[in-house]
Amino acid sequence: MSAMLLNKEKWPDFVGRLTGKKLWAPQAGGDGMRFAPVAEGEVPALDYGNTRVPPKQAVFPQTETLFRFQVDGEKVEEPKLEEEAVLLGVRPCDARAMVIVDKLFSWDEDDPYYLKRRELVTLVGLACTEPGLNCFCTSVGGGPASTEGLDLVMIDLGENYLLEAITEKGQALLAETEDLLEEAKDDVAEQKEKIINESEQKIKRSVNTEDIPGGLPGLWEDPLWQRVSASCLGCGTCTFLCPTCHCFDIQDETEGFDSRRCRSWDSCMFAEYTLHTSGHNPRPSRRERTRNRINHKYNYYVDKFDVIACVGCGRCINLCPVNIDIVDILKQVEEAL
Amino acid sequence: MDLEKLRETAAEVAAREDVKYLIGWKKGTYGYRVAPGFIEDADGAAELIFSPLCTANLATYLTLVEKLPLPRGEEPDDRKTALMVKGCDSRAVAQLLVEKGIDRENVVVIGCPCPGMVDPELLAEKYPETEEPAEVKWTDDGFIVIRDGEETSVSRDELLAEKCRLCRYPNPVISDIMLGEPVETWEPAEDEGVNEVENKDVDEREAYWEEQFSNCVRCYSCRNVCPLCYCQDCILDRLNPTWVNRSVNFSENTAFNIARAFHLAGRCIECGECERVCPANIPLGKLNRKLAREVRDKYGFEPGLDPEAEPFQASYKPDDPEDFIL
Amino acid sequence: MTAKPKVGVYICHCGINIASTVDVETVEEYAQKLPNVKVARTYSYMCSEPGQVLIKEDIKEQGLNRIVVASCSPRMHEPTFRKAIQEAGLNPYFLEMANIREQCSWVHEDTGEATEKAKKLITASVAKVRLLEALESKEVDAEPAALVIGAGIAGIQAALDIADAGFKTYLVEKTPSVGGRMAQLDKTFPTLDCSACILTPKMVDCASHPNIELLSYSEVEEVGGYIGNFDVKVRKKARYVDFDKCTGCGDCASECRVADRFPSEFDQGMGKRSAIYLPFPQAVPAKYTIDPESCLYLSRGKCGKSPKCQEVCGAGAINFEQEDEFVEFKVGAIIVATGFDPFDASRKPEYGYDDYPNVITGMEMERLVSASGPTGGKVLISNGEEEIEPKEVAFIKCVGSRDESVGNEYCSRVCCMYTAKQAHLIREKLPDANIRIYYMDVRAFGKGYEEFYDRVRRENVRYIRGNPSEIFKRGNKLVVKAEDTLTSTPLEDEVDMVVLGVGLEPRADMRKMMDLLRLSQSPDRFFLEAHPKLRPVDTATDGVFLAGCCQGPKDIPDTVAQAKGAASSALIPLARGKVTIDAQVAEVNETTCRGCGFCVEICPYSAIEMVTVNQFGHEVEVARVNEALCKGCGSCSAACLSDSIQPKSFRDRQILPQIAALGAMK
Amino acid sequence: MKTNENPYIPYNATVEDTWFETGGERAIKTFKVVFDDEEVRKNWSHRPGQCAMIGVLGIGESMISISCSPTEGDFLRFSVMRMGKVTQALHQLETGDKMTVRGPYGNSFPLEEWEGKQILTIGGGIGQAPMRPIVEYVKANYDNYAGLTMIYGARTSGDLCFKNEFEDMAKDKELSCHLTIDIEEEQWDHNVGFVPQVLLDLNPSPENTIAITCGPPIMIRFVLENLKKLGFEDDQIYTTLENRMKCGIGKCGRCNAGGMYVCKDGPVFDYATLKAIPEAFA
Amino acid sequence: MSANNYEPNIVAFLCNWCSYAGADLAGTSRVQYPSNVQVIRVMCTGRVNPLYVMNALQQGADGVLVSGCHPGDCHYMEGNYYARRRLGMLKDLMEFIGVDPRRFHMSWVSASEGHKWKEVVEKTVEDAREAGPFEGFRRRRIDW
Repeated sequence: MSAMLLNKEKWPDFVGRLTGKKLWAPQAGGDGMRFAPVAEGEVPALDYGNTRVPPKQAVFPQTETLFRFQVDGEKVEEPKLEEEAVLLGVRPCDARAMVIVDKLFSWDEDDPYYLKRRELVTLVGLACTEPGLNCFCTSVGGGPASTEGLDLVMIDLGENYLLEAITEKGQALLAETEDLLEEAKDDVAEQKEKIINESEQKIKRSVNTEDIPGGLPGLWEDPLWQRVSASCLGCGTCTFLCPTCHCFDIQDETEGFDSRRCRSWDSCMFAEYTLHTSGHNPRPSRRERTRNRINHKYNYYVDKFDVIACVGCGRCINLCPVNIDIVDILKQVEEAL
Repeated sequence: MDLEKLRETAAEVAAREDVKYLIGWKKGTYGYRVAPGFIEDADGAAELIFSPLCTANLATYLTLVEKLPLPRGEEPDDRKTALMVKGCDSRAVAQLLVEKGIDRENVVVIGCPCPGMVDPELLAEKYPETEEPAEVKWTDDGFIVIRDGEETSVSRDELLAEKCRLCRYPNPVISDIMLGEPVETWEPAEDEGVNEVENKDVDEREAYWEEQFSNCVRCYSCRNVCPLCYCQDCILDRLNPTWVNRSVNFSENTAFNIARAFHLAGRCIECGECERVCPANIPLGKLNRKLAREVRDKYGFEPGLDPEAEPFQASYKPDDPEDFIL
Repeated sequence: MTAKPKVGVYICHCGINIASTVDVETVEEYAQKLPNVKVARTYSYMCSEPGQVLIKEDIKEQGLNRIVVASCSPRMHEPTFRKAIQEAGLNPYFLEMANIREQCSWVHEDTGEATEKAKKLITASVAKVRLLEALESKEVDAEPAALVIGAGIAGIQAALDIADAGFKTYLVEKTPSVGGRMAQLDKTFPTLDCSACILTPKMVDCASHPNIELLSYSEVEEVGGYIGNFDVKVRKKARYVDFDKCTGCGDCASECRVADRFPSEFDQGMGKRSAIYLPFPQAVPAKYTIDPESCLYLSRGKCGKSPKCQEVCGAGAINFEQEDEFVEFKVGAIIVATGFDPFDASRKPEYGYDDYPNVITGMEMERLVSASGPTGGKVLISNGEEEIEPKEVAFIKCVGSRDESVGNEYCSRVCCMYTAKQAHLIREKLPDANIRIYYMDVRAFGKGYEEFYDRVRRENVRYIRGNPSEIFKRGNKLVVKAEDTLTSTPLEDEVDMVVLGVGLEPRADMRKMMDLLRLSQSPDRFFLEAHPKLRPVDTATDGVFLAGCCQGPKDIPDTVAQAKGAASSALIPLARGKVTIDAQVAEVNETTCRGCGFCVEICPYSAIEMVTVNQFGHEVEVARVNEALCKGCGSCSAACLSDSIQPKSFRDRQILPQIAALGAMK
Repeated sequence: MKTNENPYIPYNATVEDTWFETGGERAIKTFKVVFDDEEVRKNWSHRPGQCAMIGVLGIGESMISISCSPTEGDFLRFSVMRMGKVTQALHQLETGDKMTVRGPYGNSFPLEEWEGKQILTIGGGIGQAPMRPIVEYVKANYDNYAGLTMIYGARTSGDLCFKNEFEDMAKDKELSCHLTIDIEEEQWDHNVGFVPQVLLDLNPSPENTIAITCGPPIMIRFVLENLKKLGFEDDQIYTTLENRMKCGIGKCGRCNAGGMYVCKDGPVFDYATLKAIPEAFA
Repeated sequence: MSANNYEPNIVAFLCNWCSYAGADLAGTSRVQYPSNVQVIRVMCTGRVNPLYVMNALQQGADGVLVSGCHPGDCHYMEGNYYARRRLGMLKDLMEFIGVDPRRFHMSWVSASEGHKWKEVVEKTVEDAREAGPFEGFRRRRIDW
């Protein structure tokens, strides 16, 4: 029971079955901004490009309480993370991103919050049939129907979704909804292949990333960094909306007499990210920060975790207000090599 | 506007010894994107364009450049920055002069009379972006969209950006070099966006902004893109005292947005960049324009017109409105 | 800043003033649990010596380094407690007061509510006090000179005292002569000294005193600076008479083409003067002045063939080309003694002052009974044909005083006695006249006043308790319509003459002085003193003091006493030679300042300037505060977009925690 | 270690003793702290060079070098310079007050590897804090090392940390202690001059020697230069890096110098490694 | 908190010279008024950073009052004029983003207007009471 068909008419029933778990799906009417919890009885539509905020927020919330405490007391209260969640319609690139970020959060010492949320989440993916203008997943080891990180993948076959369980969690989901599904026929594989191929063909942007990780160290002082960062505004759009960016800040916040220690997404593009209290900043300008961002994704991460920390989702390109285009930068890097 | 003339002028300016670089617009990497171009020599000027896609207000780069600590004995590079400005952008320059954010002698302002920009989102919605960079040009009564070699004429009303509909100053108010003749100004449209919010009752307004502000991811692009948000150390980043917590939620996001908008009261020159760059599509322009409207209507003040003006926030009139005072 | 804050909270019972409404024990218990609070105590009177000792001992024994006093308004006792903690070795600015009396126990009856509010106020104070910084007051040199504005008896006395103490004193008088209102008076109550006899020597003294520079016919135009260092600019109005050449002979006045045509200000318009005039014979300086409005030459450009005065002046002192001059000087202290205006009786139309010539004011009566007055001291009225002595004379008191309808709720304090005095003087001059005084109350509180009042009554002056409602004419007589409220008898009293006992009002032009010196008004519109009881001669502006009736109605002894008080207060900075500059001034963080100059535009004291500093090799403009000029108002700070300029003790990081504390206590 | 599975939850500790090492705007205060939980106390182990996240609840945390050697006893020592919000709050702590501690974090000086060698520590200002545990560790194990030389300097004698220990050090025959201040002062009978110069003057032999340095960036730069002059090889030189940190466990991202997380891969680096990190000296 | 026993929490910023003195005078005169208003004393209304109003609402206030000297009476000459302009703008902005206008008031109360202070307090409290507890963008405990 690894490949099943779900008639689109039964999609609401399928969703209805996922009770007892927190359902996340691309926000309806919210301008494709983000994944949001699905309200009771609501049937999420999956016909969207991709959300602007990646689904990483479901496992790595923008702001997350690490613990609560009383300033004058010793009582420290940890969050209880036990609610299971299902993310519906996760794009393959975003699922891959979670796999990539998993490495960081389980490296050396485990990050209990992230890993617990990961454990509790089931990713129901939707293969891309209409990749976006700036998608370049195929250049960084992914693809429109990559299943890496997904528990269950759905492929839009027109009338039906083809459902393939990738993991046991996915398998279990299929089992729970068995009565809504039909066994896929043999020709489905072919159909699927065709759709994926077509989709891959639709991906227009590409860059050869093969030599980049090895080449970046040699380009440390290359003038290209000044060139590509001159127009940078130093905002956090590219990093906050990146599915693999995972940096955070920790702050104590007090409301009344209760306090909490919480972490919030941070961005290496912010000046104060690395600012020492002394006023010294090891990355004093946008040039160093841009260089770090590219190096982190295409060099340091590869060194440490053997994978490029970029999934080619194109969000940073789409949303950069000043057309800083990572594909373009990578091409310039390639040229400079 | 004559592109040849523009590039010629830009080449001359960029080649000047006392000019560090010229900031203009150049074709972006795909679709309708236009990127800021930093032109250091005459040759670079060939990249420059001026089209209905050049919405970006480049004045922000005047204050964005970091003043890195100089090694002992090294002199700062005090060459001028040349800057291409539309009407709205020039008001930012004028306002920066009011606030001493820049020195007049450190900038060369190249004025570009502006017939009005297209709304990039609207454009992309109606005529989807292509991988190859596309072009938009002005015609007498609208625009021509050129994508993949195909030309489509579009009426001005269909695509004109909101900020341009409302624009009162399409011609640069300050410049050293003016490219071309001033455009004929048009009657600014009624600000329906602000009216619409104003006409809601207070609870509806609260709900409306709650939805908007809840989407804010606090990327600070609105602040960073704003030519008039140029504090080296923004109070909203500061932790002692903390005006706005780091955590991202409706409360903090609202505080951030109030503070940002309020700091621009009587300073905002309505270039609309904050709204354009917002990845969450928060209608930030409405906040700014609401305040700008109050400043104009109630206080008779418009920022960014006269570099010698008294700053609105640092002045008063004995007969300022006080009908709200008990 | 660095040591851990150890806060002591001291809750005052203020006898029962606080303790009867606020449950101080509960508050004490509550305060003890607040963060950083080491000690919380209550005491019956915190401001008392034992109360202060309590705090001082705790500071020493418990190592407290921050003090919160929850008691009365900081406007009352902040200095007291600052001093107390300073004596215990603490920086005086490590104090915060929670106002649980004026703004809590006195305004809320409910114990529960008042107690809760006291807790909140204390919580906010504790939140702030922890973050206060040590401040040091600085000293600057004080200019050893004073300015006295107004040369009536108050100004004269103050100037003489300061000058006698050995300090240069500038005495500025608006009119051509010193003397003020007192010079217009005939006799003074209750002793009946001749006013001129006792005043004139002082007038002469102040003109001849080596330390006094008398600037008569002059007005203060600008005042800048601050205590110890005021910059003053005075306009000396053109007299059109050479001050040094004029011998005061008076030939000019008698020869003037419009001689004796104009109402004499000094005689309340009852006498006449020429266009060139000496206000009164004893005027000091005895120098003539041409009134440009009445002078034909000055107002019309022509006076016969040539101005007579110029022709007759042997000294050649007339100078029509003269222009206003400005003198500028520095002083360390300023005394305002600008006096009062008599109430304008026209504002009580029911008394017919504008309609009936025989209805006159008390001030006019002073001139009438004065030997130097328009009638040479004869009390005369006109019956339409000739000047006669009145038979029936009525006085009405409280005209323009204690009268809400004209906006003056206050008592003018002198009318009771001056009407009694004038009744006595009339009795002396017209032994047969029937004199009655309509009154609401008789207030004879001063030394010898009650005795004088008794004497006047014994002199057959009738006191009728009643406030006349109207005066009208019946034939040749004036009818005073009133009710004798003691007998409830309506009266229509036919008299020949009515004297209106007009009260005292603030000067019509006091606004100018308020703007110049940043003074405010009390509800009665007179100048507001810094504290009604304890700082009655001080003002909110350091180094500016009040003397005489500009602060409120006063009789002569009180005026002189206050003038002496103001003089001695003004002498403090002068004698010390130094003044302490407030430590609560604004400060700029030059590393975050973006140099926009908003603060410079805003500062009403021009205390902020832009300076160029080098930051890591870059020349940048930043704001800098002149601490001596800064008053710590903080207007700059609220406009500073980068929060770079902050008033000490009222910084954002000190106020925001207060807000947080109050917000948290929903 | 204690039951605490969650690395973000700090242990409670009590300040057992605290004193100022230096004064002024950027004073340095030392805290001797003991964990409240006996089990934590028992199980805690750190090695010279490691750091800990110390903090005050409600204010935040700062990564601070542990300035004592485990050989000294069941306590921790931190010397903290007053800089920002957290260190200001730490400075307000007095004996008996609580602080929070997480850690230990980072790598450490490979003292076992160095056995049999001459140890040379070169510290400046607050940079002596990570040097002190080495000195203490070697002192406790003199037999295992060929010798111990300590160079320590600051701007003035008042700016030197650990002054109360100098007297005992002078008595220690096995320790070659060289103190220096930048400018001549009365009653100062040690060296006068910058640390790198004192190092040159001392002219230690690179043979079988490990040099460890920590101090202000400018000092480190010249010390490294001079060590090279003296013939030290890159792998004989160690130093520590510091960067802004938040998590301490290699997650939050910000402390990276090139591909290295200072909190995990550092703070101790040998010069050979350091030279390959492009941002190491940024 | 149910609506009927809701007591608004109001933070007031009073200038030292006029309104604070006026509030003191109300005390001296034993004028009675509601206890919901908590005063933070500043030297001048010009000191009141308009963002304090936002901050107070965020930190738990249901209403905010700023009170200073009448125009022309400012102890510092102009501070209240600046405050009037700044806070007028802020009021417009707050209303626009949906903060009930009854939550923010500004008044002129002189040192002699103890009675006016009482009236201002009553009005402020009454308005805040009508507007109900401020939920809007108040900071609150966030769910895990």
